[in-house]
Amino acid sequence: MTTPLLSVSDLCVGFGRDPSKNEIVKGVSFDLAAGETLAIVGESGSGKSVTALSINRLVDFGGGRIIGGSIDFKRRDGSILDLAQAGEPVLEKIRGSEIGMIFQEPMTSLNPVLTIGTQIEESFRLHRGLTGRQATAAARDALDRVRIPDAARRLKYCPNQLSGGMLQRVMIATALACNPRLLIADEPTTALDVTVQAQIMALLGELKHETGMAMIFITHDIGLVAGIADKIMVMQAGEAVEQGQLDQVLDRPQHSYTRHLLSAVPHFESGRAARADFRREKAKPPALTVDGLTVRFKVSGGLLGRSPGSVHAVENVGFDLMPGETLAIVGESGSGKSTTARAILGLVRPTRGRFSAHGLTERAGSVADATDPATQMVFQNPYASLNPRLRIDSILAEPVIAAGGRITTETREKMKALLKRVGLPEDSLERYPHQFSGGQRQRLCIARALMLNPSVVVLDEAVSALDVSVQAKVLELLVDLQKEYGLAYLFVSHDMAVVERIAHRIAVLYAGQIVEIGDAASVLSNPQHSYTKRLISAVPSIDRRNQHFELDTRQVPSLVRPPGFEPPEPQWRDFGPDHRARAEA
Amino acid sequence: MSYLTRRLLTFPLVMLGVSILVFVTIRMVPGDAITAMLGTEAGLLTPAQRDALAGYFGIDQPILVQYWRWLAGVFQGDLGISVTYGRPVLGVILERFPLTLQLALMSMCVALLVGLPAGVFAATRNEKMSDLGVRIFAMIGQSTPNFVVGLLIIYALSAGFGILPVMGEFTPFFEDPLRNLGQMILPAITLGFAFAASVTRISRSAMLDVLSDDYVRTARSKGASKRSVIWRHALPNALIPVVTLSGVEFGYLLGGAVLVEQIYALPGLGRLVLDAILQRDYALVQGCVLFIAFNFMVVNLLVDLAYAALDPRIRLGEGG
Amino acid sequence: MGRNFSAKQVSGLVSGLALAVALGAAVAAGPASAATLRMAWSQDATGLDPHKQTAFSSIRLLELIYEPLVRLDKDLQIVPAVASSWEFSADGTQLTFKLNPNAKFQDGKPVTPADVKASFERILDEKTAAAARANFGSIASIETPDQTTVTFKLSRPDVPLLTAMASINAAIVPAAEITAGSVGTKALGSGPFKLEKWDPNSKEVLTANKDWAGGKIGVDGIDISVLPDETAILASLRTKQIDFALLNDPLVATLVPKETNLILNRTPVLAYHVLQLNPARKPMDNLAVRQAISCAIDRQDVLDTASVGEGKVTGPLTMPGYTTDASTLFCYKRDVEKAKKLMADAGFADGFSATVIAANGEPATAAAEAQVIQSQLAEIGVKLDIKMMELNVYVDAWLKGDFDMAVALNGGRADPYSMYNRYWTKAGNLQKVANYIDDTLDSLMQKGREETDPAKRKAIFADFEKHLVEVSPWVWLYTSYSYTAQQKTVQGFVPTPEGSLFGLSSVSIQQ
Amino acid sequence: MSMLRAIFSHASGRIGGTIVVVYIIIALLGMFDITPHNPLQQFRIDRLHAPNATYWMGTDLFGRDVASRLMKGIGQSFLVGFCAVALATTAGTVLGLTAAWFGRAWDGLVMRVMDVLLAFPAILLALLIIAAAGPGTWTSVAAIAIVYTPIFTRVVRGPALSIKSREFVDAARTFGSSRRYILTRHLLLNLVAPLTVQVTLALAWSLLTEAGLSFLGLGTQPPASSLGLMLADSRNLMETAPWLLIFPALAIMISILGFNLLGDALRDILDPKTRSRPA
Repeated sequence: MTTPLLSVSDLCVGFGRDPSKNEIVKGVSFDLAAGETLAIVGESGSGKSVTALSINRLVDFGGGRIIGGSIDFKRRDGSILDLAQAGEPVLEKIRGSEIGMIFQEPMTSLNPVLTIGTQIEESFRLHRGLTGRQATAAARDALDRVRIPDAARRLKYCPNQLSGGMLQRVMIATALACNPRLLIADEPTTALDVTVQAQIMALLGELKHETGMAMIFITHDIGLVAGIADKIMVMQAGEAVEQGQLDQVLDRPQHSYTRHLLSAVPHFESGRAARADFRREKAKPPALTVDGLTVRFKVSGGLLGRSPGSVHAVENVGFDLMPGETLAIVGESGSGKSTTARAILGLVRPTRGRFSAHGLTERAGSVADATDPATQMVFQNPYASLNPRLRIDSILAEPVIAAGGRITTETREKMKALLKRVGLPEDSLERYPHQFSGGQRQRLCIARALMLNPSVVVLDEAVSALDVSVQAKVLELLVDLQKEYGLAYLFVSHDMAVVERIAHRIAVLYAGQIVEIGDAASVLSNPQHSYTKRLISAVPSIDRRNQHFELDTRQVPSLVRPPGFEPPEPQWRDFGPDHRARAEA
Repeated sequence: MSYLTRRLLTFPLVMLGVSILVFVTIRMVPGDAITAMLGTEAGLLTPAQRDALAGYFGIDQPILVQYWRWLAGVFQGDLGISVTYGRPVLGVILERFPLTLQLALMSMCVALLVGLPAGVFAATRNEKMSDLGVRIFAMIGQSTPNFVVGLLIIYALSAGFGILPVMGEFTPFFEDPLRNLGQMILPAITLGFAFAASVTRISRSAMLDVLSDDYVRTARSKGASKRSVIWRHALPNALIPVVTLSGVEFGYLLGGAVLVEQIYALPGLGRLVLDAILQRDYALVQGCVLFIAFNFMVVNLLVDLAYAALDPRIRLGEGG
Repeated sequence: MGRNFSAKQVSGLVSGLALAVALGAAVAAGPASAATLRMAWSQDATGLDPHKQTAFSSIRLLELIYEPLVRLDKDLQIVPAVASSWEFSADGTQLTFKLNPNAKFQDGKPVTPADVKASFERILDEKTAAAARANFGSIASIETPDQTTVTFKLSRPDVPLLTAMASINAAIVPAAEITAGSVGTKALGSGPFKLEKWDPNSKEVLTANKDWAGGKIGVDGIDISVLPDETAILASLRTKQIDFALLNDPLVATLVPKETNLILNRTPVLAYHVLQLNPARKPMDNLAVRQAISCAIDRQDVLDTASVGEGKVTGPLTMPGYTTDASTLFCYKRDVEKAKKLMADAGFADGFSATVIAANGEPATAAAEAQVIQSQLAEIGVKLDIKMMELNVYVDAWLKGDFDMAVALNGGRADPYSMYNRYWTKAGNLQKVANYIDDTLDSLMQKGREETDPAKRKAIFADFEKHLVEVSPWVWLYTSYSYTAQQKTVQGFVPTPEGSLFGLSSVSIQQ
Repeated sequence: MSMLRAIFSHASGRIGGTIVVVYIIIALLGMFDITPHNPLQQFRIDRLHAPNATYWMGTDLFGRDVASRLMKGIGQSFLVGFCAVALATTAGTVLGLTAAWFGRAWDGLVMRVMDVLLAFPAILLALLIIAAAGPGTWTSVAAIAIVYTPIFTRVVRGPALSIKSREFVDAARTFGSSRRYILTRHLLLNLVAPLTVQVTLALAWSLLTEAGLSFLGLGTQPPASSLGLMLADSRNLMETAPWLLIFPALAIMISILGFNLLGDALRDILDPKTRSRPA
């Protein structure tokens, strides 16, 4: 076996003034042959990103120091160089030309004030000495290579004019401009929608074959690597707990943590893992019925010009929700799922739509005008949904005060009970939000939502900002609470694996309209509408190994309609007792 | 460009507000043009003489009539006649404005030439002693009242070196550059020094923010050198808050630096307005304040446009 | 590491640049043309109409451009100006002037009796609102019998009329200018200098009036620049940027003698520093209280502290020929015991509180005087609260008599009557500011007005002064100096007690 | 208090903090007349003495001890500064918050009025107010407060708009919390960071403005002393008695330096906490 392209042995990296006291990466070793792809899997805080950043020494700029071990890299001319000891001038030659890198947040990883063209040309200028028209031509070819349509025009665009998926393609084009021998991809698709993620993975797969480059792919989603990686390394708390060939690690995991990642963490099993613990009795009144919900935002046409129309964010959505039942609303960004949730909660003023909770309070406009305690909401970002300046006891007390109640010892007892119920210590009452982890904070939000014993809880992407294993525990908690209090959940999410774990019924939303709705197991195992099929096929899963994703670069359709536009009446086709899909033209 | 049209709409509203504010406050100040001209001798005037003078100064009409007549004039670009100069107000202002304009421009150059490099230098050496040193040096500039700096400079130069900036009359740059610079360089440094301190602080904190952004990390991953990261990627983004600050500060300077003009005996806009107030030359005070407010609004608008030019996110509307 | 601007380089660059250019300034600031006198003052004229302007700074400019019929010399004797001779009729009701035949206006036209008649009619016309009108009440009619004589018919004998005519407020302007109404805008007089350019609060350019009737002028012209800050004026003198300067603040003036190449001219002036009490306000209506205040104030100490001793303690009459030995006046030697007794008699044993107003920087020593008086009066229980006001706010309050006490610098006149008739006569225009009158004062003023014999006049006004200080409506403090500073190369400047700059007409610059 | 420990661990915070604390002690001593000599007493025989054993910083034109007057002056300047900034902060916060919360009409009106006040040349506005209302400590406070209110309104309105769109405010809305509750507990509490930084900077500016006003004769009334007034009075005595200019100038410079350094430290301490967490 020829010497490996990259051989890392006993790498130690520390941060802060005294790095040895604050070690993040504790003695990691691995090899990478030319053209081979290594996936590094681990949760946040496991040191996987720091390991990646230390290979091309970008960690030095982030306040980190390599305090031990070596990184032997075979350069294009065959010489071996220990990157850990290399000086800055040499590193500047290697970065970009021999080691490329792409990052997690495409929206912020490109310089907002420079055009796409200039930023790509920079790589050519730095390493190939191309300038002027030659550089522009090279940049255009780089964009063609990542399948971006009409590349010439896009060169003059600024980053804020492109979508997340498109920007990530530009990042890839920039990184691969000088055909580096190694590409480091640090969670490149985490911030993207599942269908867009599928396209990026497909693109990376194809480029790997075309250029024969080696790749280090960092992710927290073990399902994602099945399609692309040759070898896997699992990291936990700064150490590489397991390492080996793809099939060997996935089928015969040795380390307990790897087994935990494979089993406990939700993986999409196309409907086989759907919940079956609920029977819908038609008799009881639904906890929540929504009928003809429409939300439109007028687009301002400038001072004099007539307005070009309005954005039809949500178009004639209707469903009902039984007590104790979970309805999941699934869709990608821009599908209107959050707007629907917010409209139900009265945070957004709907244009049309009738709501009722418990079949009693029949109201046009918004169901939960602010004072209805029956419907509560849990938000996506645990860090932003708790006021950083208030103590936990005043945070929990807020709903009671808002509903006109007073804080008595009885309410404090309730708070303590709820905290215990969601698995938090009683003394949390005196602490501040920044003293809790993401998962703990989301439990606090759930406790806050339950203070007024609601019947319906709307969860808007409630777990997507959490770490994988924490996600599993919170879902378990939600299910237990549902059974104990008979809560009805409206669960909004884009993550099919999570939806499969918690939903009884699923509604798929596309461009503001429900395209398919029905029992979870049948929708997932036997999707009818073309979009649902595309959505399910794009979900990565462990058992689909080295699968070839087909590429399509379709964009999310624009939702702007001319004024006075009314969509045609939907015709539905039924596929079973509780499963119907919109007829397609 | 609805943003621009909305801004232009507010222009007349604010100018109207300023005109009412100046019209009322100047008349609330005791003493009028008559006491200003005659001082205690005004006591010798007989009622008939006083009314004649009030007519001459145009302060005998009820306040609303005076305001309406003045406002009508303003719309035709006639800001009224200055009593102390015996000439149209606009002419007097335009004679004194070149000095204030040049002083403002020179101070801004001093500020940017000193402040920007110092700020960038401090940001790249963050938290080391030299960073604190530069910041304290900059802060001293901002901590001393500019008239004290002016006094000290004049005293030091005249007593120590026996030389002095040219004082009193203003010679425009194109007529006699050496004499003009001799008169303007020291006041510009006096004003520019404090201005430089705030530019240093703003550019330092802006650079620190920008250097921690993702796209700087991307640039490094492409193999860009430390210097090109700073000049090609970081600075264009860090310039945005600096442009805003210097724009607003420049707007203030166009109002004339009353104290520095007093000390260096520069016949600028600041002293013009101050003397007009002391001599209760109502038309001149109103004209000057309107002119200064107009400049301030125009400069702010230019700053917003520069903001949009520098940052495509603003120009093309929010987000992709 | 790339080369960046280090802080040391940056500051080095800036100071180097400043020094180089400033040096350049010194070169550029060399004398322009040899014979032009470069002058500076801190307060600029506020207008060009000689009949309307009364401000001290305006008079200084206008007395170089216009000329009255007669003028006062350095001993305040009346000397010829436009008129070459003059005489009162026997009964004192007629005043005749003979005009200087070759007196010409600056546009070459001769000065005729018609111009004199038109000028005085303009002053007497109420529409002109000429402040000096009050001094010419006694003029009944003006006749111009021939090309060189003007006769004023008076309603009653009025000796001070002649001194009043020596003021620039009685300047002779061309009749044509009066009819054209351009007296205030175009400065056309018969004085030694012509006004070429005036940029208010910034610069004046004067050129010598070649065919001036008063004789040869030593310089080609005068460039006056307005430097509001007097330390800047001193600095300009020191660096030879200007040849001549007018100074107000004694603190700055006393620095001039320290410079080898500078001369300081110090001339006592008629204007008097005074603490005006307001007899219309309790408890100042009580004579004993006013006298107590007068005795409690140490006038010499106020002079030494506020004006660093630059001046002389005087009684109300400050003009030569009428001044008396101040120590003979009531309580001019401080007597705190007597003051306390007077306060007790008036029933104010434990004192009272009052406010004193003063104008900011006008005079420059106002704030200092107020603070010294405050600490002196505190010794007899009078608690003073000082209110410093912007000049015009002060003048407005002063004219309305809206104050308990006021620190003031009031103008002096060559003649006692025209100096005080406005305050201490029953028909005085400023009675509502003085707020005190009694028959003795009024009758002495009228007698002094009509008395033509100088010796008798002096006796009358001496009694007037003695009585005024006794009833003490005001506490007269001291008179200070008017200062002008000049380079050694400037010769022939003669200052006058009125602080006039007319002496510049005979000044010359030695190369 | 954790805040104090944070300030004194920060490089510029240490220097700035000590300076401000020392000044506050001096100001308090000055206010309660614990000074080497009576600041108002005129020892006229000792007029214009250079700094010596009895008079540490020399005497002024009236023989008053400059050191005592400086302590009293710092008290006076700080009093004017604190009151003006407190007034401007309250007014600015109320206007900024309500403008951000109610938006449209009220927001438009408030911001236009603020534009008018900002467009008006600051020192002239203060001059007109003081000339009209008569000089004195409280008119100076009012004048400086009016000049700074627009700046505070903008400093509050910006962040208030961004906090208003944060999720914990949405959460509060879904409970139906009252408007007053949301404005005070959610918006106001989170504005503490930008406000504290702005307050320290405004204190520095107010000292400069007070000095400017005194230079024009419109600030504190004699015989009381403020840093600005002592500077202004020393102008013409600069050559004969330089100590009259040097000590007040140093006092102003160091105090403003202290405030600026403290402001910088507070910005570093308060802002990163909200900025670094992935909002």
